[in-house]
Amino acid sequence: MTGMQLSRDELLRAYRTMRIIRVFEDRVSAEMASGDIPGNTHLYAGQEASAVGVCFHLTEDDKIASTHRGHGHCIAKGCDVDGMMAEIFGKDTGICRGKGGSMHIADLSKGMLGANGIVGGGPPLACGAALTAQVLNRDDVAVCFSGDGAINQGTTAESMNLAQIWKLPVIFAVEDNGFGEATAKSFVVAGEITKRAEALGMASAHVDGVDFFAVHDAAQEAVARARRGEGPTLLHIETPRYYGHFSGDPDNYRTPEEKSAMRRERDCLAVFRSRVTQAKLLDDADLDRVDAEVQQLIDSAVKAARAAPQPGLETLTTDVYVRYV
Amino acid sequence: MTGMQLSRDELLRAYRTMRIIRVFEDRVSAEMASGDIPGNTHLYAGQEASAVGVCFHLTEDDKIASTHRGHGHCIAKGCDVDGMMAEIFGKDTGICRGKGGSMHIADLSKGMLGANGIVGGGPPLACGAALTAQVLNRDDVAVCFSGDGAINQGTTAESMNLAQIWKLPVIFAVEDNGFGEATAKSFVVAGEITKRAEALGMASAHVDGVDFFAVHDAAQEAVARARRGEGPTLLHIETPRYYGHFSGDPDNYRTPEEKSAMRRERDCLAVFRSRVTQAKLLDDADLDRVDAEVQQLIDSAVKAARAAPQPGLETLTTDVYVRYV
Amino acid sequence: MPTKSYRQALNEALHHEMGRDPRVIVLGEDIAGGAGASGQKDAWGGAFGVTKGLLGAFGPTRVRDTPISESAFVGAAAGAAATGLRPVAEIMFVDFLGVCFDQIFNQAAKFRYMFGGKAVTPFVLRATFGAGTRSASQHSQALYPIFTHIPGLKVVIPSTPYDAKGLLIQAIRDDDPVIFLENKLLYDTVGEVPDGAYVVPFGEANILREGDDVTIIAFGRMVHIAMEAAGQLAKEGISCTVIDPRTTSPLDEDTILEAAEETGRVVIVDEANPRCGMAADVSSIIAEKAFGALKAPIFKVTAPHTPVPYAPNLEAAYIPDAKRIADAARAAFTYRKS
Amino acid sequence: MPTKSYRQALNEALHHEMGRDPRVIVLGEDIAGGAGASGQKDAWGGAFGVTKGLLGAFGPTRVRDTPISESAFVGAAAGAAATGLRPVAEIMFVDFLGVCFDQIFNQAAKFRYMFGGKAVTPFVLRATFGAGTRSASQHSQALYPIFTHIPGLKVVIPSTPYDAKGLLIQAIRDDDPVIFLENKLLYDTVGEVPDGAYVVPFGEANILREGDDVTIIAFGRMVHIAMEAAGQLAKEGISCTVIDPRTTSPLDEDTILEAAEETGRVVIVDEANPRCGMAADVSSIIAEKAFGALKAPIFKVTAPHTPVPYAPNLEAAYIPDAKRIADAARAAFTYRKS
Ligand SMILES: Cc1ncc(C[n+]2csc(CCOP(=O)(O)OP(=O)(O)O)c2C)c(N)n1
Ligand SMILES: Cc1ncc(C[n+]2csc(CCOP(=O)(O)OP(=O)(O)O)c2C)c(N)n1
Ligand SMILES: [Mg+2]
Ligand SMILES: [Mg+2]
Repeated sequence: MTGMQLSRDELLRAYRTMRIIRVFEDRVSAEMASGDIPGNTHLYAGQEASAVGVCFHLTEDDKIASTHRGHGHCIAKGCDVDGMMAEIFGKDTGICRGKGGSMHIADLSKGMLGANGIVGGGPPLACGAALTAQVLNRDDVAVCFSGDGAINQGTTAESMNLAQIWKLPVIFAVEDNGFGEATAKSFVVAGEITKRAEALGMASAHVDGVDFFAVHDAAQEAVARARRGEGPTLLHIETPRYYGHFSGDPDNYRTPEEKSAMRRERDCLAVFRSRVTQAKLLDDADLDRVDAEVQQLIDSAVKAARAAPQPGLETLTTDVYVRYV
Repeated sequence: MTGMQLSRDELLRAYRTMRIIRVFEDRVSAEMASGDIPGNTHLYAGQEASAVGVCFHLTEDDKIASTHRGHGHCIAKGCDVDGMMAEIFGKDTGICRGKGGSMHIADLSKGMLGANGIVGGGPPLACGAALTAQVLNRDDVAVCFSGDGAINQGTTAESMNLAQIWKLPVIFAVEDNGFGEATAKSFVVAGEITKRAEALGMASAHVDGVDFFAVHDAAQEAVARARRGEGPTLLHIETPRYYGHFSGDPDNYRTPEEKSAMRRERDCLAVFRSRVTQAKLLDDADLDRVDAEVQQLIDSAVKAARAAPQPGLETLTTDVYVRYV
Repeated sequence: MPTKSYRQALNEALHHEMGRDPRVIVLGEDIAGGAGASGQKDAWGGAFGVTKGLLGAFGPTRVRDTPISESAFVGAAAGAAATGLRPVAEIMFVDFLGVCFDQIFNQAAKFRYMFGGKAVTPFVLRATFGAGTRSASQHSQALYPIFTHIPGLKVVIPSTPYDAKGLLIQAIRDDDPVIFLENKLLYDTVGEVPDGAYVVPFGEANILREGDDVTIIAFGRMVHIAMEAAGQLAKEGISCTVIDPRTTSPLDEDTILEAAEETGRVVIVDEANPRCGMAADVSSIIAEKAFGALKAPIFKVTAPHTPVPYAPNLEAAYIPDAKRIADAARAAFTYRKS
Repeated sequence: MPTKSYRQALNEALHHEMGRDPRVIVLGEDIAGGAGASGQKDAWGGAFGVTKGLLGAFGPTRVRDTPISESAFVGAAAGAAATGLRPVAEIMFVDFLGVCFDQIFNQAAKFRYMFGGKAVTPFVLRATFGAGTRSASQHSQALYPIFTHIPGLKVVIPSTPYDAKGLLIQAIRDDDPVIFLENKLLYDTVGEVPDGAYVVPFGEANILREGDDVTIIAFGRMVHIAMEAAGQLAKEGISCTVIDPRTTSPLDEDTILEAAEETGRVVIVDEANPRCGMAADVSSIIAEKAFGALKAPIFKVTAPHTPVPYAPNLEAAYIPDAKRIADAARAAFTYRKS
């Protein structure tokens, strides 16, 4: 079933999840600017259709590995938004009890294997999750989200070959936002990304990451292929990156015109809204209701995070091992 | 000028170098079996046309990076055979004063950057040598020899991309002997090797490594391309591997029939001989004379290595730094 | 008790645990060997023969020859461990850690902490280490100080066939990431090894010999060289305690400190390089926690601060030997504070 | 003398050396920034702004933004160093060593030894290290004990703007591979820095303060925390020597041993993890070579054996502070052998 044939509930769920990500990120950006959040963070705003379009096909048993820009993947995979916000605030109620922060949000019980501070850290891990499914003869799949910059990390190439020869049920979702930090993709990535899969005989697809339905459909096929035991797929998903690389990045290597055009012309939420309202699958009131709900959800997450206690100092040295001495 | 148009002297030089490698390796194998050489070694016998066909186009200013199976590359690049043999015997007269052994033979003055005990260790180093040429505006090139197994090491993929985006004057000579240790290439390498270059927009060629002339011609083009500043090339060179993976390997994962057919049908020295004698470029007597000379050369190298002193114990702690305290 | 080699002891441990728990898998380069080729299957059983027979017993789904992609397969082992398997990955030589270290120390080792205690990563990485095989600088290092430095890893260095089996079974059953290091020169050594399964717990040192004068602490193969030295010293009337910590992380500080306090004189023997090495580590613990009992400097006997050389005579000089250990013990024994 | 930030001091060193020697190049991710994009060039000048302005001054052939391929570009720097350039590679966070360690420790560090003394590899690897920026486990480690362990590497940890400039110039002129580590929290600290070029030699410790009671040895940013503690202690009548070794390899053993002998009481402060760490290393050298003069246990003040946590309160507790140092110094000062 292609995206445009989804049920009303499914469409609302997809929109809602994208909306949560957008509002979450915009809010984290604002809190960060006002100094209420420690450290810094990499925001996913603009890329929502990718995480949601892919994760739409996954159950809690399926696994994803993520990146430094992981909030969107976490939300799309079902991580608790309150716990995520508290984690980013460094609180004891955080999803990782404040020990991980933005770059290490994880919830294994939801199949979320962790954001990752190491570019290229995820691909081997996703292969491992897929290997578990294969060895235990389950039909779970694993998705490895990574950026266009990560395509040049050796681990990515190794993992793609491994997945292909072992026919692992893994999907390499390469989110191409045109940049690795402040460097344009064109400056550092030789050739076409899908060709790197083709060279291995791996299935691949190139999709517009602003279009939820395009991502949905391509991911559907990839996930089905993996579940059938037919091996990995690479999805090359082109998206905008709304903010700078990290929260404090002046982002002056893009012209203001380029940035405003991007936000104007490449907004997956706006595109979704116009597609579903034009096709009369949902109406504006439906979507506005979601927007309002989501706003509340994030407000309350921030409020709770702010009020939550810091982790106890005794936790500094716990959780290093299951059992040490 | 293609290989078959080489001068008599050039043909004799090519044959002689291949012959030296073959006799060197057969002799190391024998000495190893009789226990006179410490450790163990990876023999290049069968692959001679690759090293010689590629290095034929290189001067002393050009650089090569090599592998654990490096004797052939060293000889083809002009390393002193006596020094190499003494090195393998662990002697003070060795090319690395006995400190490196078979896996670390190097002679930077000949542009030989070292055999390498790490699979995939060489590609970044070759890029570095090519970078030196590019920055200093010289027309040197660098060749990275590596095996079919090494193609799956992340460093190889990273280096190929780096070479391509920087248009480095480097040639990736992938010597495909069908095996990485005891595992067949087909079991671990997804897709076609040249396609991994094509995916990056890199020039490539697939050649029969038993045919010196085929290697010569493909390498000529690759080296010329690099010298013209037009960037890297991948050469996929198919060769047999006469011995087991290392000197003590029982090599029982190949059938006796397969091995004897390989030696019978895929001998670059025999192929060279028949090509040049049939074309009346050289006659058997010319080649027999080379054979005899080479035999003497190796005999005397072994004799000298055997007679040479061990390194002085004081050298254990020298050469760690140029200057430490 | 039956007598077996260190190699066989390890092989038995793998057979036991794979038989016992279907979640245990092994993966690495040529851990079977012969895949895709015309001749014999399971041709190698690992470069050192430790995994021989597993392919036949447990099949290719659980016994996996890998491409030469250490980051990918070691990382896959970490990812599989976090999702329900109990993988045992092999990197042939610990020297290869440099191509896959991130997956070990930033991923597997830190999951549990970063994720607030919610991850369990029963990941075992086996590797060989050590000089003495004329394999030169990139195939002879010890490197366990690097793993020991990293919080989240456990590090095991068995010195006998008995310990090898019991510690490997413990490693596989352990819920934390374990780096399991085998000295190549020990594979053919023999000792008593029960046929059945048993565990040797982590963090419990083995006291091989008790004496009154000098405490010698040694790791891995050095334990045997230390015992040799202790034997010589006994003839001279110097009686030594010899301790094998067996695991460097966790480290059995209590046993070490107690022995150090009893003799007041300590020698630490380690085949790794000296700077920030195991000998330094243990010395510093004693100098901080057992200082009051010390009667002599804490002597370290280690490899020099050099790469491992190839030439047999240089390599022999590189590795600590019984003479150097005995000399250090004598110096400790005869030292009088002026 | 003009006052400058640590960042600016480093930037000046790079400008000097690139101006002086055309073989010096710099490479790394976003060391300029903005490549291929529509906006400003040299947009970042490195993630921490240290390489700002080099692109404009020396052009893209010598100032190279790289792909996210640390093995390839760090290894290329090693290969370029062995063939005639003097590259300065940057890895943004030392935590990333795990994806390129082989090229550092098995290649660059060992060329000279393996090749019998015939290679010269003037390779500098700059990286940031250290906790305190709320960047969590994979962006806050110290890890210099790992580099210090490796023969063939030199390891530099400047604590002041003056040292930063002089040591970086020395690193670039040095003919051996140098790991040059910059604590992120020091970039904005200021101090006197001459405008011209000068070198601070390797292996020469800096004595920041001399005292009679306790010797404190500290590395990197910990030097400042140690000075803070020493200031407090002075008020209590405990007078401390504070030593900054500046380079951990080579290490100025003479200065350290002399100071340890003078006071007989030693505290070593290090922000790295404790096991096989710098504090252990220095402690063990003192316990072996200055034992006769010791009047108290050698105390180590280090991070705990845990990854670096994210939450600000936990991270603050992770990093050694003046209180812990002062407590250790007091314990050393008041210790009496029973
Ligand atoms: C191994 C490693 N190298 C470098 C970095 C620093 N870094 C963090 S994000 C990033 C850019 C990643 O680009 P891309 O993969 O395209 O992801 P994006 O940020 O665009 O989502 C870099 C270089 C890192 N975290 N890990
Ligand atoms: C990083 C690393 N992994 C594994 C090894 C062990 N090893 C040595 S040679 C070899 C096979 C290499 O195969 P290939 O690249 O095809 O070269 P060949 O031996 O066939 O010449 C392996 C796995 C190594 N030396 N380095
Ligand atoms: Mg990107
Ligand atoms: Mg091969």
